[in-house]
Amino acid sequence: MTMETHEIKHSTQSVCEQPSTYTLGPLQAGPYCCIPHPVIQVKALSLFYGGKCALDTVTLDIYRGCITVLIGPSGCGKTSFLSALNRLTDLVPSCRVDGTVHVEGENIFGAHCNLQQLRKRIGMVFQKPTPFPLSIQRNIALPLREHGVTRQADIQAITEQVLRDVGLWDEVCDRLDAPALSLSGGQQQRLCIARALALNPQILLMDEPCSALDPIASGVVEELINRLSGRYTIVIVTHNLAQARRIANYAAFFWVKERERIGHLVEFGRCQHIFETPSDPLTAAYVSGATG
Amino acid sequence: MRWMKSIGAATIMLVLMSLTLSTFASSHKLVLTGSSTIAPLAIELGRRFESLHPGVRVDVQTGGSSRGINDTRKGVADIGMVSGVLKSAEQDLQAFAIALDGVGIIVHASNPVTTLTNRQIVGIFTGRITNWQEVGGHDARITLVNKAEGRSTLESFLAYFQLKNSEIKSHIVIGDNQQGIKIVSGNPHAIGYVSIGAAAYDAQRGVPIKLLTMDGVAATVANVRNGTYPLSRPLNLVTRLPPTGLVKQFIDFARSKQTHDLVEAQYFVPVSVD
Amino acid sequence: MIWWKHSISFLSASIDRWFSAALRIGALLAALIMLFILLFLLLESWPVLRHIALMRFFTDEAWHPLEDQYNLLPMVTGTLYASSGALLLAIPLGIASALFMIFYATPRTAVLYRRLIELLAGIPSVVFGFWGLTTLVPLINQWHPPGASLLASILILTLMILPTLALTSYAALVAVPKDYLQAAVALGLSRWGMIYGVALPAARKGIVAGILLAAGRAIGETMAVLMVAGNVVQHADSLFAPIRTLTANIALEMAYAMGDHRAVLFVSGLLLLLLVIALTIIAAWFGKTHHV
Amino acid sequence: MSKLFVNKDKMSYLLRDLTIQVLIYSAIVCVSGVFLWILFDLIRGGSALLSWQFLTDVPRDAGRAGGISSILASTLLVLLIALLAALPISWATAILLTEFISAESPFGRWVRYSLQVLACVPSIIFGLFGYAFFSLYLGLGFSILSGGLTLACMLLPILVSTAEAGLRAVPESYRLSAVALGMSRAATLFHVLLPVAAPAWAAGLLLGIGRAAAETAALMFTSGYVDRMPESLLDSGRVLALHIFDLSMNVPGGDAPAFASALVLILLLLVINLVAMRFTYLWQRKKLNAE
Repeated sequence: MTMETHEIKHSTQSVCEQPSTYTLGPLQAGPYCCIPHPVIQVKALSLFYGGKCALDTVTLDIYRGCITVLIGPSGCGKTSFLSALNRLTDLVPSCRVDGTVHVEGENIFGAHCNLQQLRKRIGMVFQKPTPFPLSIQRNIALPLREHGVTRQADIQAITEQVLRDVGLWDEVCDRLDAPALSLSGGQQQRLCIARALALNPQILLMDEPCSALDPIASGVVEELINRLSGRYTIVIVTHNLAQARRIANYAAFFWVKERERIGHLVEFGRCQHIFETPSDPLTAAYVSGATG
Repeated sequence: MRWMKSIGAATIMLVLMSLTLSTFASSHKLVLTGSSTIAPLAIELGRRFESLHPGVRVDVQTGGSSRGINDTRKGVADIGMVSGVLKSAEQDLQAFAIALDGVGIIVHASNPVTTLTNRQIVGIFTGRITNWQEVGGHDARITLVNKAEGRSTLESFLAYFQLKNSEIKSHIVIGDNQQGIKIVSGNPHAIGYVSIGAAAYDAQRGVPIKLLTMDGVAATVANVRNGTYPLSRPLNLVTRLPPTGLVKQFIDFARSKQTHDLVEAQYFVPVSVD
Repeated sequence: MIWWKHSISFLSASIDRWFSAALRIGALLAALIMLFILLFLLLESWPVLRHIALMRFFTDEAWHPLEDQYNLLPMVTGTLYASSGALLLAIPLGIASALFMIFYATPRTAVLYRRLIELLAGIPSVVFGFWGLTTLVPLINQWHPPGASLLASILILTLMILPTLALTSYAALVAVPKDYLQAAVALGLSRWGMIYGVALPAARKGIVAGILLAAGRAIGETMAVLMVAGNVVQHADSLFAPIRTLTANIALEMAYAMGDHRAVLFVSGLLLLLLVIALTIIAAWFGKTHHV
Repeated sequence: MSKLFVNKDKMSYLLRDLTIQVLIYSAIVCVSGVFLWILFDLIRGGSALLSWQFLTDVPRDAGRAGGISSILASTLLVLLIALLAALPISWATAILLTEFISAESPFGRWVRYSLQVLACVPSIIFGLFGYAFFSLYLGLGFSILSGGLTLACMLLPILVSTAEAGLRAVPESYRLSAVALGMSRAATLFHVLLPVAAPAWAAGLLLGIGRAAAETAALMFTSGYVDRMPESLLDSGRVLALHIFDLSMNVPGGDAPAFASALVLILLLLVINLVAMRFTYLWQRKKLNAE
């Protein structure tokens, strides 16, 4: 198990003051990503729903500390691809997965993979904010307890820290016992990000985290994602091309074949390359807004 | 998880409680089931028996004589209550008569008819006579109340009039005596037959019913006692094995002189063994 | 160093396994009860099924178990007459009640009426039977003796299933999306046009489910019918004729039945069960094929 | 302009709508009239006898005199046994069916189908089963225990289906995000799903209690007729609904106490409703805000 050898240090102070072991740059400095070290290696990944192919042989690497955006039209398998990375596909009974996904060298579809550990290492944020119908405090405390953090003082410290990280602390510090559902949509989404951060993951998967929010809340979340890059490896699905261009280091363009409805990866590369000098005409047409 | 704990604790406590209670209770309980004719008497007997033997509990359930036989055979009841002589198929049981009772025809108290001949009764129950006018009453349709199949009162009645149940054209079918009394008391044109004891007991308490004179013999306790009333039968307590212990004590008590007042209060005729 | 004092993930995975096993035992028990009941009904009625031809339950002259005559048919027809009569009365009244609460009444009256219906849904059937015995039967008796009759049992069953029908129809109609109704009104449909053309078809599945539920209850009801039906075994030739239902037959004779008589009562229980299972199958079929 | 659209059918449409409205209103008047009549009858017949003493006295003279304290005690004990036996099994089944195994698996399908059939078994058949199985085979006799267990069998399908519906109504996103946070299924269930599903479960519980308290046929042969104060769970005890049945069928002059008992039963059901609703509300609030 990589987890045991890979001792993660977590400080109770603000993240920016004392970066963790593999943080590559200060959070405020914006994206800093130049060491292409693959943390997730996807090889020939195919997804089938009830025998029908939904995503065809995808191979790509996700680099540590970088933001990778997945773009493409609806139904091209971006979200399926994302949920295969932390094996949420297990929840769909009819879903079958071919190929391998290595996280830090370990095949997550292998027989000995500890799912709960895996999902602790790979946090996920959904399209619609999904806080539990509990208090704000308890939303963060619950998964922590589940992963063995039981001291009240520790929980409080971590809660405060992650809420500060997502910029929510000042807004809610006086009403931590209020129901999480009483927050606004943007606040709820940031709470969900904080909840994922509380487990100190290496990787964050985000499935259109801004699309259910109004433009202002969306902007706040986007800025937050920007700040988190470097410290975390982020994979994000978005339909907002402008946003993708603003935040991404790497971009993967998915497309769906008209007739068979099978999604596949068209092009993967540095953000600039995909958006400015795409090598595939499909990509060029999509990012210029001509199709999709 | 606190609520789970409390539910768990409650379950355990309840199980323990029931265990202790049941071991405490089981040896001192007598269960009597059967004839609805005997049940009111058995309840009174049980009450007095309990007062004489502290710590003993006597539970009485009705349901008909056949139930008494059934339950006794299966061991669900300690003692069965059976009205009427045991049939040949029931000779495996031990019967102990505790009283005599008659089966009487009852009508509503406001019904002008006071006596019926055997022919008239057969006519009414087989559906040949359908209006009270034909037997000297008001102009009204007769509502016939019959007992359900398997009731011993029904069997005594059928045997005496030599009828088959399939010949009876009833309008209402009832189970217990009290149900018959209740229906007749609520319907001025109804006719039925029940235990004389039950009918006399309720009539005396103001329930609007009356017992008809049958073929010239009034349905009274006195006539049952002196044997002139033709339709009478013994009331029995039955057991599967020869009685011992508490069961024997209860049966002996029920047949002793000290309970005659109870038997007579129910308008039955006591039978004595000692 | 708060994070991994100990890993409880392994522990919680095994908790899941134990928990699931415990749940399986519970579910097994629940499912076994049905088998138990069926098995035991068969076991108890076996002696009589072995030496009495099945047809005799329908071709014997009458029901006189002590004279070896076992015709169950009058009780089957009694059950069917009483429950179908009750349904015939209760369905229009129930649907009318639901329509009234949604489309006709002012909000205040609707709430008041619903409270009344809910109160009545909570009244035990034995109380309805008791009321029928003390009020309804004497009334019918004055009109046409003996009073205890098919009519009385139909009326009592109607009262009993009416609240169920009204409440299920209400729930089904409330669930019809408001958009449909608004669209109908916008098209200039009259109130009844909207109800008949849009609301009722959209709610049909729920209403039919409610009707089948009510039918099951009407067929299975014992005590209320026992109290007012007169319990004479015969084919009813008029509404004023007393009848006996299958359930009443069991309740009336079970306590003291012996030998073949007892076994035949179990056969009638079996028959009742089959009748009701047939109804469920119809319901399932209806649910599958006739949805809107 | 509008004249274009006034055709001669307009009048007949109006007439039709009016007729139907009249029909519906008369149905409502009919229904509420009859029901108010019943309620009025019950209240008039029962209120005279209803008093504190009626609730605390034991029945005397076959129920004509005295009160119903022992009947109430038996009723509550039977209910308690039934719920204690039925709740763990049915809730376990519901959780298994929704959270742990797929609805399409053979086991799940089998359990579900059995419960569907069980749900439509008439109560008298439960009575037969309980009498032969609990009273005779298991040797519990006519007792509160065998009555309660029989009722438990009867309650299973109601409790399972309501609990299942409650769990299914919980948004899938809660499960997804809980899984994404690496939480175990058991923890997800207890901390996230159950608080959300609690009102539905409570509603099912209420429905079950209502059905159980009103049940007569299933208890006739199992918990029996004895109207005395039960001393142990192996004693026979007459429940309230059976008491009403017995008073009205078998006891001449028993109408007045039957009315009063019916009134008590209805009030009891109302109170159970209100208390349980309040309880759920509080529990849910506590769960939402605690720690």
